[in-house]
Amino acid sequence: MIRETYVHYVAAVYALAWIVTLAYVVILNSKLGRLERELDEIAGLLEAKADG
Amino acid sequence: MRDRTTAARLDRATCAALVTAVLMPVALGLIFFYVPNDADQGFSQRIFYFHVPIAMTTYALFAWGALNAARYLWTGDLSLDLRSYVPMHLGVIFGTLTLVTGSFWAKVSWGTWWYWGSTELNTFLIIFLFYCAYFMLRFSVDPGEKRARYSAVYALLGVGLIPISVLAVHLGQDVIHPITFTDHGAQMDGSMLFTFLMALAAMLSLAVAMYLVELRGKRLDEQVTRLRRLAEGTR
Amino acid sequence: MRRFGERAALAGVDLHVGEGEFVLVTGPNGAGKTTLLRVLATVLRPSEGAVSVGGHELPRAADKARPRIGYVAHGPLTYPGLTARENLELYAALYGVSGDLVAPALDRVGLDDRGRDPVSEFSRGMSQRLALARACLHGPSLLLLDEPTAGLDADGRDLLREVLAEPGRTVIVSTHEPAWFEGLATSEVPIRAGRVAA
Amino acid sequence: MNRRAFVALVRKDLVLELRGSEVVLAMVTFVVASFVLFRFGLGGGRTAGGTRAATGLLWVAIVFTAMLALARTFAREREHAIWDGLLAAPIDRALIWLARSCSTFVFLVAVQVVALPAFWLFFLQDGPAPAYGVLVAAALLADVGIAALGSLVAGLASAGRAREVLLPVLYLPFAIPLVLGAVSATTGTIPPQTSGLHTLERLGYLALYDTVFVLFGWGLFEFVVED
Repeated sequence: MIRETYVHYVAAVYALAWIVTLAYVVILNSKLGRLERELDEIAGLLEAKADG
Repeated sequence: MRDRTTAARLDRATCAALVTAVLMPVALGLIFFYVPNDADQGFSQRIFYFHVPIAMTTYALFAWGALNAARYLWTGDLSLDLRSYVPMHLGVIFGTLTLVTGSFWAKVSWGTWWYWGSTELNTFLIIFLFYCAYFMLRFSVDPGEKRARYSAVYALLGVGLIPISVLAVHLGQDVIHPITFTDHGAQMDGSMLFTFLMALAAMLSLAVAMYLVELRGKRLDEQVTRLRRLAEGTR
Repeated sequence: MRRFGERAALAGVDLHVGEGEFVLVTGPNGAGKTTLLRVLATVLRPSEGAVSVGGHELPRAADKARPRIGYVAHGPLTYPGLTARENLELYAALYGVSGDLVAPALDRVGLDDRGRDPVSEFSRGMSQRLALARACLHGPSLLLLDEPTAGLDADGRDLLREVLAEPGRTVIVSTHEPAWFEGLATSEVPIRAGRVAA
Repeated sequence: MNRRAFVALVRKDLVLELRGSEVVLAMVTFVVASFVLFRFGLGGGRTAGGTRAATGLLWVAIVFTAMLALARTFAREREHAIWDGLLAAPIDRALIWLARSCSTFVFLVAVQVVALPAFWLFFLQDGPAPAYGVLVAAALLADVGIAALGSLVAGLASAGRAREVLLPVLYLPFAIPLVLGAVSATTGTIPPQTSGLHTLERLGYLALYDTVFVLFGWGLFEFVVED
């Protein structure tokens, strides 16, 4: 069994680890974006309430 | 009024991320440049330095989730429910990573995509199925005190399942994989062990950083929903 | 205080019922009457706040409070597959009282001739009477009734009045027809949206 | 331990089952039907691994049949809203779990009294057969584990929305190590059998499995029962 040909598998494993972490950061980032939009919305509601 | 605990957690989350940022490159450097090739498997044995730490981190996350679940049942403090759910959630992410890297590891070591002879892989499969079931339960009960209680009970059942599965897989080896194949243990000399421990430390600190960040995200979610309810004037 | 998910079913109900009182709890549907009764019956655990029955603080000393509480819920809480007698024998065992209390209990609610029939054949009124017999089987000092008059026929109501008139018992009734309890009730507590309305 | 209440609860389950069998008959038909399916699926069972594979399938059938019983575990209490009656009674909530586990155990054994001879008829008549004593012992030990854990998981599943789907998902991860141990114990006794110690170890494992999940059931059920 020639072992060396498996180099790309090693690379795949480490790449995968990074991809998962990156994906995680991206998902969290989109959550923060959603939260910001919601907060703006709520701020709008409160202002409307204050004026009304 | 700035809530002091979130400020403190902010620092902890940042410093956990910083520790990871330091440890990870060091570990990678060691894995690829410092540690010698494994006598038996040569270069590709280096998958080991990521696959096993990820698996260990998964178990650590599940244990952490179960611990918080037990504390929740004992104290009834609802914030513990979140601190039990987030590690479980991360555990499944790391678990998926373990299974995938595990199949790579099997391909490298034994030439098949899934090596039934390896007790670790099989045990991990059972535990992984269990935690998918945990999420099924969590999604089928409405949020609230009852969901927290039921999730905690099931998380604790996992604590019973892990040793039982390890034992079952060992005992059932003759059934799972008739030709017994001695698993070569991790005979690691000094440099390998050091690299392995560094990789493990890096992986664990990554998990802690992700845990703290996600926890903060979930807390923001709750505060935003509460704000929304107040803004819309519904009690 | 009892919370279901995000909604507070009961918020800030402070109520003191003395020994021997007969309290009517009134209010629209969904006001939290049933939740209040279930918390008092030690079936529901309060999310916040303190509840104590007969001096026993719930939920810690619930097991001391339970033998003294009789609870009539919306449903009869009986197994349709079992006969009336078997249902009461089961509850006699659960409450640790002797089995010979079953016959007089059935007699008391006028079901002595139907003891052998499965509850699945009972009409709503008869099931309600069986529930009354079940709740009083172990001689509770506190009786909780959730809309007991619903589904009762004329003599069923007379029977209910007789049982409720028995002295030496504290009674809390959730009802939509407070007038019917004229002469029995000592006080009335209206509840709106989980709060004691002024 | 409130024996009288416990006996009354178990008797109630058995009487209700005797009167209108909801569970046992369904399980018997299910398990015999699955044997027929396996028999045809295995192509006459004469293949090399015949008896060994068949024994493995027996355990799969037992575990899946048990799910029928677990799905109906708290069905009556839920459908007729009787929970409040049991919760208001002055008994330890774990007693409800213990009584339910025992009645489920009785149902499982009742089904296996029919299923094991049927299994012998279908698969073991002429080929090499596992030791029957070990088969029965393993079945009883497995039933204890299934009943104890199953009652707790059934309580959990009854809370969710899609409870018919939820129960198998919550229960199966726990069935895997059980089947592993049971299959290993019983196939070990098929000639050329392994040492007696091999079988004893596995039966001991099943006993450990039971102990662990009886303890978990006893400890955790009170958290499951309140809504």
